[in-house]
Amino acid sequence: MLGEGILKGLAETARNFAGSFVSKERLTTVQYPEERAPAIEASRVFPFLVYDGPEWEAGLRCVACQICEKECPPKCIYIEKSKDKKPDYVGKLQIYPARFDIDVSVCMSCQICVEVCPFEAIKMDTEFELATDDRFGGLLHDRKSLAKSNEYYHTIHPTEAAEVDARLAEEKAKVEEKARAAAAAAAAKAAEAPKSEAPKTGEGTEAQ
Amino acid sequence: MSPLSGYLLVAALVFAIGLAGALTRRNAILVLIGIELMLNAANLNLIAFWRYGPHPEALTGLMFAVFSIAIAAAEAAVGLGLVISIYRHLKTTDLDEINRMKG
Amino acid sequence: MTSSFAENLDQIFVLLKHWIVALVPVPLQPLVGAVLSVAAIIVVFATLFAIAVLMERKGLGRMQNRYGPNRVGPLGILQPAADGIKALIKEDVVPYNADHVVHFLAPIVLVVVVFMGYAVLPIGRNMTFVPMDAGLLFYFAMGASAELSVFMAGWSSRNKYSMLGAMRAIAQMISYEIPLLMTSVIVVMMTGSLSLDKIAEVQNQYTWGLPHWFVFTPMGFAAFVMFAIAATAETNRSPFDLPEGESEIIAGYFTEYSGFKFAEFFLGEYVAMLSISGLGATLFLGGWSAPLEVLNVVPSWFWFVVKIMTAMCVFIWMRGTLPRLRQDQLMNFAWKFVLPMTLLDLMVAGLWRFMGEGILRWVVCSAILLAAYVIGGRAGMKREQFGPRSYRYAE
Amino acid sequence: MPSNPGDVILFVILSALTVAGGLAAVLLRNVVHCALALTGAFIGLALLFLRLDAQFAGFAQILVYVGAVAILVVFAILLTRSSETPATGVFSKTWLAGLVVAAAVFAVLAWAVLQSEPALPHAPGEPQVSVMQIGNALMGQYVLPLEIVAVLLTAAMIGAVIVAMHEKKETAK
Repeated sequence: MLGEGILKGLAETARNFAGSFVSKERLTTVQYPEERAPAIEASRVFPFLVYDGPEWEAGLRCVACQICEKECPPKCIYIEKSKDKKPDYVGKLQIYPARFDIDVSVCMSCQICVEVCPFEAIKMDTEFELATDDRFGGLLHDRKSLAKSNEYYHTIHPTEAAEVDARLAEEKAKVEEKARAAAAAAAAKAAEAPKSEAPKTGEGTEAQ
Repeated sequence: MSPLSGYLLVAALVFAIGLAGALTRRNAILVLIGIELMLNAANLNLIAFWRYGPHPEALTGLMFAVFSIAIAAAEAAVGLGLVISIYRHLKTTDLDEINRMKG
Repeated sequence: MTSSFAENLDQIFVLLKHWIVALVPVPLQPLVGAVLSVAAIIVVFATLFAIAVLMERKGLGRMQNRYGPNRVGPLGILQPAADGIKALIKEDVVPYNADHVVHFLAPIVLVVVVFMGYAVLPIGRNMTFVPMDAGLLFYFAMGASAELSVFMAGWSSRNKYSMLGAMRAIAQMISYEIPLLMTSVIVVMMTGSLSLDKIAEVQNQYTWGLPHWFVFTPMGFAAFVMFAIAATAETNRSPFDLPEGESEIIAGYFTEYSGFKFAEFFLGEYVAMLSISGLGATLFLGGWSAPLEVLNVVPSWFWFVVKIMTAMCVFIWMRGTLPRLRQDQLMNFAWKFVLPMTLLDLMVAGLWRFMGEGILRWVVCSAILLAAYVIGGRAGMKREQFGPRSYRYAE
Repeated sequence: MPSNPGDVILFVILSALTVAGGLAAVLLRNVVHCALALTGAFIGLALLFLRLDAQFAGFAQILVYVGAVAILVVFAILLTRSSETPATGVFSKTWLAGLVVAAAVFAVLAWAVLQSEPALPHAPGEPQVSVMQIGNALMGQYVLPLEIVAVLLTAAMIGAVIVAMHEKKETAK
């Protein structure tokens, strides 16, 4: 009969209406500022710069290669290279970013900067409360506010961070192995022929 | 001046405005609007005469006006239907251009 | 003592008005009386509007297993105030190409016309603002004028979505106005009066403590159902909210309205819902009369408000339940089901009148209506086949 | 005038509304504005009916004209795309002749009204006409006209639908 479906539907909504007062499980809403939904590991919002060790400025992995700046689709990254160099995680001297700014209002959270970074220096954060009442200054994040420790990275994306660390350690080990081999070779060469050119081996390692 | 002549003068004025509209505008719909105004002026006359006439209890003028309102609605429906039909044939509602009997 | 107290409570607003009016000099008395009544109507129904909006938001939330607004004030009860302040301080944006005068007038016309409908509604015993002999006709005249404001809004915005929304709204309102009028005619046939006071008064009788409401007669019940459907369509409420179908035409005829003008449309829509609920309550649910004779000690205006708020709850409940109709379904339903049913109901009302007292007329009238409903419903549920779409006027 | 000044002022306001609405309806360039002005004139006339104690006719006027005829007119305007103001003049080629005829008609009517002034009844009757009486009259004395109007309205409705209906053959051509 006409109208049966309507009555069924009305009964269903009435059951939901009454049920929402009775059983708390029905209400899926998380009352946001007081409660928070559990963190989701795969979520990504806005990039940050990873640093190793206790000192953020010294430990930045970024070498200001500017690949991310070039690849960024909305061009929200601005990098200025430093004039001097500092040692990176393997101890090699590298330039570092004197300025590294990302504009939140332009960033579209595409993660391309993370994909292209050869140094595992930029990663995605899960922090989403980026709103500010300062429209121009507050939305432009500089080096200092972007820098976050590797430990923090481990807390938000544990699996990914472990992989990254393993990769870095492997690379470091390889570099050290090579350096050691080179050093050993150099030592052997030096023992063989004391007039051998030591700077060349240095150049060889640097080229890798 | 009695109130009745006031109403009659207003009705005459509205009638003349409607007539002027019907005779001077190019758009067929505006001609219909003019005709509606004329009908309404006539209704006002009927009701004014009923109200100030010798036998208001007879209801004749009022009834005439009520029937006239009903007929005006029918007239508007048919008239506008015709205008739409003409528009579909000739792609215009300009009466100066609608000058052929042949569709 | 008790009865006199109840009577005084029943007439408290009437007495209050008389008392205030008596304070001013005689020549000003009619004016002051009118202003008082108008102010009371506007304040009371604007408050009910706020309550209805809050109820709708919280109720819909609960139906969808959400909390609904619960931040502003305790349990979110100050949400309407926050909404109102927000609407007032928002920038009023008018499209550059819009017809400014008509664009400005449309919401005002709507609100004025909608509030004028309350002039003839009996809100309580002796509590009609203008007890008019042709009250029902006045109400429908005002309801018909609302269509014009919808057109004004849609046309003056110079926006195809507004225009389409306005055309949809007008087509729908005209189609459903006929059943709305016809169902009221059934009540008019039963009472023999167009005056809403008279209609409410007639229903204020009791047999064995039960009221003589028209909804408790076969054709009255059928008419009430048809009235409810037509009223839902007339106020553009879900499931008949095609004129503001967000998925296709943004917000329909008030797409280009913002700030206070948008609030006016919102107010107009809800006040029209309250007013048509009031009309339905007056026509079929006994207006201000109590549902049981013993409950007559409770003031009449309280019952009226209870009835219209219950009707609002049903509106909200339906909105939470039913999906939106398609345009052709809407029109087919109006012209092929509701209108024939209403016409049949009209005939049954005549039959009822001439069948005299007794159980027989109950059986016969109910059987006719039920049979028509079942057959009509079957016929209407047949699935239709659609050919390729043709554009009649856009060639 | 025998009636009190308040009535006169009200009458003047309502007449001014009606006449202004009518004038705007025939003079404005935009056709939709004309239709809306026409609505103003209809409302003015309905209020004049109410002043004349014709409650039923006044409300029927609003219901039929504002609720139905005005909407029909705007629908027709939109369906015929008349809402764009034409580049050429909005008045017909023979506008002067039309204006003269209309002015002449008004002059004759006004002259007739003013001439017959002394013959017009000065003391208005006080008709206490209820809707009940109108209903009884419609169902009694005027039942034949009522039925004829019903037939006429049905015929008009069917006629309007047929006239405006799409002709299948036309498109096939």
